[in-house]
Amino acid sequence: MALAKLGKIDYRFIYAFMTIITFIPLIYPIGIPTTVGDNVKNYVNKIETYPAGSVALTSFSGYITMLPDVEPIYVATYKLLFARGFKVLILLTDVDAPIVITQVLNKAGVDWSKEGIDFVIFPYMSMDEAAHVVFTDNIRSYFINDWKLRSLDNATNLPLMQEIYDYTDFDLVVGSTGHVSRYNVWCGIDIVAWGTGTGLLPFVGPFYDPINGPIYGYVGGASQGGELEIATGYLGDGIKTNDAKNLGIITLCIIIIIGNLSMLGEKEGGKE
Amino acid sequence: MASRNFIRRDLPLILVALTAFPILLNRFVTDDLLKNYWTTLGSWTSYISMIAWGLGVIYLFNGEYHALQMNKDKGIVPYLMFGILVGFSLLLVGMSILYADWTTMQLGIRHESYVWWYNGFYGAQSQAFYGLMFLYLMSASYRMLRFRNLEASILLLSGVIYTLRNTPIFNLYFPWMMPLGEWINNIGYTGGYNAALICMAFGSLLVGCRQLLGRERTAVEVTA
Amino acid sequence: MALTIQDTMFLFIQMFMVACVWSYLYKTDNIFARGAAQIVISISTVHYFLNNLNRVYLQVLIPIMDGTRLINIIPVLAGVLFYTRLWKGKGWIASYSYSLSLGIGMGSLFTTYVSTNLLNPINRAITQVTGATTPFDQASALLAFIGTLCALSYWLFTVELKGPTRYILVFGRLFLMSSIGILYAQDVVWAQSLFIGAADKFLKFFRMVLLGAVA
Amino acid sequence: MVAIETKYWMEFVWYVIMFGTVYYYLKKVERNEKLPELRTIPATLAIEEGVGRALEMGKPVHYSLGSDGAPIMSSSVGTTIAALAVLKYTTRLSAKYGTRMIMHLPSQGEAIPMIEGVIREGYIEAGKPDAFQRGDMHYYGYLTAAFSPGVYTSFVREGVGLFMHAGSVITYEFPILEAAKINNAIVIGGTPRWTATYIFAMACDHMFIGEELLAAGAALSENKYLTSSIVSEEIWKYIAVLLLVGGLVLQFMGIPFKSLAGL
Repeated sequence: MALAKLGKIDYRFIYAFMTIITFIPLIYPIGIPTTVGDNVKNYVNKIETYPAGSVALTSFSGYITMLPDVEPIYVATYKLLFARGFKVLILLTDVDAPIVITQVLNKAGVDWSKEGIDFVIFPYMSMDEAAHVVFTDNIRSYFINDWKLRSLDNATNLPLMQEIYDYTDFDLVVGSTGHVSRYNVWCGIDIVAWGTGTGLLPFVGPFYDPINGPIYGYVGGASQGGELEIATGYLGDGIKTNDAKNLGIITLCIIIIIGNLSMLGEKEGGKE
Repeated sequence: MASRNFIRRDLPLILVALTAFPILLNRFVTDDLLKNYWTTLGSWTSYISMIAWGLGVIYLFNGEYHALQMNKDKGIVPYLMFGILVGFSLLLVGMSILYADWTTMQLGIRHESYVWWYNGFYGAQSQAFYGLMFLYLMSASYRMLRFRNLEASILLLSGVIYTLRNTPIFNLYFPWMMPLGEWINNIGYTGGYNAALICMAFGSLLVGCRQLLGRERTAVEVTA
Repeated sequence: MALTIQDTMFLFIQMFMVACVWSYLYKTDNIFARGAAQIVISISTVHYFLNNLNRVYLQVLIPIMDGTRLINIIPVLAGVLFYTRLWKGKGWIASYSYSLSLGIGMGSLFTTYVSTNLLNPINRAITQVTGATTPFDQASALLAFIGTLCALSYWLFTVELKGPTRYILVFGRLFLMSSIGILYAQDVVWAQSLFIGAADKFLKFFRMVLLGAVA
Repeated sequence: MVAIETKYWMEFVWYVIMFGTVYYYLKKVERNEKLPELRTIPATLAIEEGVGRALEMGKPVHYSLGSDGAPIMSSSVGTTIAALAVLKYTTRLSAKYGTRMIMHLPSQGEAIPMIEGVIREGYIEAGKPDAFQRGDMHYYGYLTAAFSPGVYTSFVREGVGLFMHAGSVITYEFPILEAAKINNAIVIGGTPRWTATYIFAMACDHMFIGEELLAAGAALSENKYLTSSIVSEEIWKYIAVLLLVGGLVLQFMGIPFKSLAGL
């Protein structure tokens, strides 16, 4: 009978228990070591195969709510892209993105005087699939200017854009969520994928093939941000929260076990 | 009556089909005209949805005002809530105008003061709301993830094993967790997912067929 | 480096907002949580509205006014017609606008779904088997293939599987369940990251303001 | 220059099969020929039960399509239309029983007129056009971060007897399902978006699994033309099975089926 009582725990106890468990490693870091998965290694390797001067389109969702999940990935990726000499196009796909991109690029240590030469940021517009297709087919039929309202044809301010017209000018797409399949279907460009765990991981599986593509590697939120930081060597926020993640999952297992024990108790009680 | 039905019901249905068919044709025929048609419509989607967004604002305030009227007798709380909503909205509008750059006609929504309010109130709170999902998943796992029968057991095992595979510490101390998790992902997940995807495609395409043949009338108003 | 008043306020607001949201967990009907919800709804609606307003002006209206893209008048008209919904008895006029939108949606639906959601999974299911190299992989892939076939039977609406054929459905459902389990697992760790993010914001105030630690 | 794109021939064949079969069965209905019986989708039965219980409890019915659950200009439009058909059915039932129905609008502004149209039609079909109140349509802004707290508040403020959550749902909406459960509501929901199916498995009393929601829209309409199309869809499924099995066998026999079919 005692076991059966386990099934009637007030949810608030579970919430409080979990919150305390999460707080402990945030206050006193334990330092549980981390391993880097193959998908993350492939992500870094693929980016590193391109020569300096290659053009990468980064589809930046930058939803402010998701930042704890993805900010480490964004920062480490931009550091890596700029260190490898990529020319980077930044497509803002979320309403918060214009605000977030500034924070992220600052954290990545970007030289803003190189805007227009090394990187270009497009303005934010709400984009459905059809809009993505238009954008890849002809950038100028979708955007007239960049996010600071400078015309895309202005050679003084945006020299980078003078060589880029459509998807044939991209060498690599760093894409997120469902856009990935879109770029694959319409353009067949090489893709590495980044994004929140839930917005990326369920979609990426079918397209992921480190040898033939179209997705050569991916980093999907959660703990993988920390893995990317280790793989690239740019250590940041991602690695700090790993302890809390480990302890949280152990607690989850304990909660599930308690739930099952209570079911066992109820069955025993039923027999009596 | 007949002409009324035609204008209210049939003409919109025809418009749907007329808009869609050139897009389908564009898939199989390479033609500049068709392509231009598709790319023009593609950029229109963004414009239409941006313009229509104002409706949301109207429904928001209308809905909240209605709720205030319904809950008038419940003391000061409903008034306070409505006040917070209106006050904050005005604050943001005010700031966007105050910090606007009128030479380029850009509203001040990227100004650092605006961003300060945005990040402080919206950023923290929306993250906390999403974070609640984790705690709610805990209570739901406690309630639902049990070895009740074979199906529930499979759900539980796939879920737990893959969760552990995603957790750094388990990968380190139980290296077999990674390949096992991947196996379940490749076999169990893909097996079910493929079937679900195919059927979902069929279901959606069926709705599409009915719509284009003029039989799906859910979206058109006849009587109102 | 000492914190400015502005920074302290910022940290306090973040901490307070997180606390407001968490108060839901203790009691669903409480004034803090409701107030916090009103704030987030207000910001979410108004910020997006301002953003769109500005973008429509810059991207759509200016090209109309300077005559470079007069054709933009059509989407503007379509967008404005949506508002006829608000007038009594004139709501049906909006159906022209959403018919245009539905038409675009239908075009996207057919051109996307047949290729990505229908032919792609078929291709993938076959490739998984033919592309496997080791006997173990081949056996596993074949299992997934059979799983797909069986799972398809769940969505048959005219046939009721009875007798021995029932086991096709039983086997298929196991795959569906396994698939659902994996989806759960992918989300748990993601949701946890956000929870930790919020917890970190909550603690940051105490660490930086009350204990004077450096970020 | 006009040129025919031959590499997509398989897609074209599918188009022909799809439109052909649907048209064929529509004609059959017109000729009053007998069609196979459809099995009942369990969750559809639960809707009436749920509305009844909400009435008993004296609490409203809440309906939501999801925080960005009504895309009409993207490929998910099929789901939107099917979910609207379920909405119309629920509205009709609520109007019939006299239960208040609260609609939580998705963030797509362009879908709002359509949703209101569907709800109005539902009330008119039930013979109570005056029962419609626009104020019971609540809007919460951009995506889930505002949607979830908005729906929570509504649960707390108005109470909840039945919560229907069906449409292009994303996983982030799990907390509102759990909140409805904590507030003792009956929760019914589902989505064809497979990636979000698990949230319903975890928190719902009755759920539409995958395509069931898309079929439910037609099945609930009691319109013979719509139900007949589900029969034609069954044929597509058999063809898909044939393609799967046949493709695999041919591939093993050394015939390059995949490249022939343009897969």
